[in-house]
Amino acid sequence: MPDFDPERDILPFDLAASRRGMRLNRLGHALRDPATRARFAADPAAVLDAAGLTAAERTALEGRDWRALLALGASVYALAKIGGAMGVPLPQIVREGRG
Amino acid sequence: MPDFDPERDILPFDLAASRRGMRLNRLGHALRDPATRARFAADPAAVLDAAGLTAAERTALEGRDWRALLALGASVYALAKIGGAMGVPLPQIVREGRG
Amino acid sequence: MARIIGGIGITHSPAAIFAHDKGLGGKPDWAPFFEPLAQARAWLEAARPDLILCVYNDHLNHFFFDAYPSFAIGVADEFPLAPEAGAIPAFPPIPGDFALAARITEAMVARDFDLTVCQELALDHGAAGPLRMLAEPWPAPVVPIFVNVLRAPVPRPARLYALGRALAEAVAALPDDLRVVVVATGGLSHQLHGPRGGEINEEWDLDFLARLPGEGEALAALTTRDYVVRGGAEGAETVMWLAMRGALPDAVRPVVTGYLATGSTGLGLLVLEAG
Amino acid sequence: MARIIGGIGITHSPAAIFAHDKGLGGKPDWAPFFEPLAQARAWLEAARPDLILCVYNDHLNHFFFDAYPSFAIGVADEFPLAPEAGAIPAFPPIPGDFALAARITEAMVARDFDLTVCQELALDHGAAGPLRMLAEPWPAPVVPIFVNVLRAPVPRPARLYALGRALAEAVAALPDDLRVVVVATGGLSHQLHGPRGGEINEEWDLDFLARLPGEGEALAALTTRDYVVRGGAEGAETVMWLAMRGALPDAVRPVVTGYLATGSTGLGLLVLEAG
Ligand SMILES: [Fe+3]
Ligand SMILES: [Fe+3]
Repeated sequence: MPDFDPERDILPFDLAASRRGMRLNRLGHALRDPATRARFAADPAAVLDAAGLTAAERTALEGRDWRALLALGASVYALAKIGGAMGVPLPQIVREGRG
Repeated sequence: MPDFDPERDILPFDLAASRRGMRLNRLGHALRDPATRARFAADPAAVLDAAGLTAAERTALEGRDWRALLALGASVYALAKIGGAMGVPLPQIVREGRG
Repeated sequence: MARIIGGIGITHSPAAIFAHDKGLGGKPDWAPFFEPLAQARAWLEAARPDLILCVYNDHLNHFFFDAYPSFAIGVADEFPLAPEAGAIPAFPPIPGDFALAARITEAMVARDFDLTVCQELALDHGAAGPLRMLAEPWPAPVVPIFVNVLRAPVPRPARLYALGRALAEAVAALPDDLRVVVVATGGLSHQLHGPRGGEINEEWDLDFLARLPGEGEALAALTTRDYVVRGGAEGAETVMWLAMRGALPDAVRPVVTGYLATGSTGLGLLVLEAG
Repeated sequence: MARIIGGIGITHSPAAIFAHDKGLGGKPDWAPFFEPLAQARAWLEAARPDLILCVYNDHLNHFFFDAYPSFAIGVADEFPLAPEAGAIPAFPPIPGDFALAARITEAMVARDFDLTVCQELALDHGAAGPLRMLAEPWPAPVVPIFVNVLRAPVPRPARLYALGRALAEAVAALPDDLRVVVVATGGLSHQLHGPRGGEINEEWDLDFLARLPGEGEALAALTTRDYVVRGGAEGAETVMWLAMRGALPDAVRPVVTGYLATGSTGLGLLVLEAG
């Protein structure tokens, strides 16, 4: 297998991404907690409303557009938790995220 | 002025003290917040109950025994906030703490 | 004098942990990882450690970006498991040792390691998974040492190796005649996002496993970018194994080596015995 | 090329901040501190800084012992004031500069400083007090750099000096032609608890102020215990001034020196100009 090319193959998760993705990553971090996950299961829109997402973030999230979410600054580990709350396991996110 | 003698004059605030004083220091940290201070002003016993203090901590605190509180692991900066909530300014704590 | 008697590098891949937790390790598909794992468990049991240092990373299950440490150390008598999203069942807390962790912290700060000191720390699968794959119940208290491998800038590979060297000095300065094992978790290659998500670099993984015992310093001289290019963005967490190697003396004996490329991760295992 | 044009060491004593906030600085009692402070304000205004690095410590108003960093850096566009207990009125947030702080963080981590990176950080009087004593409104965005001086083990004095050296390199690597001032806060001698609570060591304070310009390395070679013995347990926070001195070139000109022993604290002020 040839090496990964960071510029072509990898969206680096750096401070700029971390700043962009603060709302999405906070949502992911909150969803590690069973109580937040239960609230999300009962009423996903309420949890998303409280997360204060931008329109672009909300659209990408509701469309399960993992590539867009990464570009918006989501950490893949936040996506894993958001996906988990939506019933999408990480391997599926990896597969669908190939674009 | 001669130098301070750490062994005689100073209670070092180290990890052992930090462990001992966790409840008192958490109370001090909470009291930096105006809402907690307001709750304390209205009903100090309720805030102290919620802090889960030991009997020795509670006694020292209600007796404003600053030296005992330091020996119990309180950081002087936690004491400043606890004292502040009780209406005791830091200079008075310093003075009374001389023992 | 306390001393480090050995080190273990081990993946914290959720797939491997899940297989372990569900008792799937006996299936033939999993044998290339779980047979060496059984040897590692036997080695650890025979080693009778008094203390385990666990160098690991969290995956947004405890720390958040409001305050994200480069290095953190758990100084507590007990570490609960992080409330991790997903199907991980409840496990009992992991025992710590406040006094020993405090001494190690003092020695590390005296050596210019700018640790964030955590009197409360919940451990996610990055630490708790490998620990229970290796032994259950815990054979010794654990001092968890967290590393940022998640968001750039991350500590240099050479800094991880130096962390290990300093941990060895810190252990040597402990008052008691303790037997200490260093466990480093993570890797090997995996890339979880982007056009090449799911790819594994088996050649690099096997090269790393073969070279770590004898060429630790050379591997520590690579850049973070080298690790990302070879092992993928998420696989670059493998740098934590350098801390384990750095903590051991120059002369080590590899006693267990295991590797299985499965799912999206190269599952690696390496047990090094000091001396 | 960006460069550090000067440094300021300044007490963050609540008494001094309170006197400033209440407009008591003109009273004769306060003149030995507030007259030099007026000169420092004039110097800072004339210096036209583009960026201020502020090395400070928090006093349990933001960080807690669940996760207490050795060094932390604020990487954000704005820092609110910590909800500090007491009579401190509300002040507007302090402006930051995310992009510059991120570059400095990258340079510092590459130099093996294990920073905790804070995308959210509330500043208490340790940073916010001196900053508003020196200028209001803020003449430039601030990058706050937190130091643990509160609970042992704390970073060695030599580590603080090295932090300053590394900050100078980090600034030199910034892309733009920026004028940068380093502010270090805290001290001088004070002891807030125990049988000698309230004592000040004026001789040591004046010695420190006199020697910092030309003998920074010698002062950095002292131990933490030396600082505690001379300046008191809380006064040992003065080590943060070593980071300011370390950030400046060998050749500096002291342009303002102020000192007033009052209340329970030796209030110190020192402005050093590079070159
Ligand atoms: Fe991982
Ligand atoms: Fe202070």
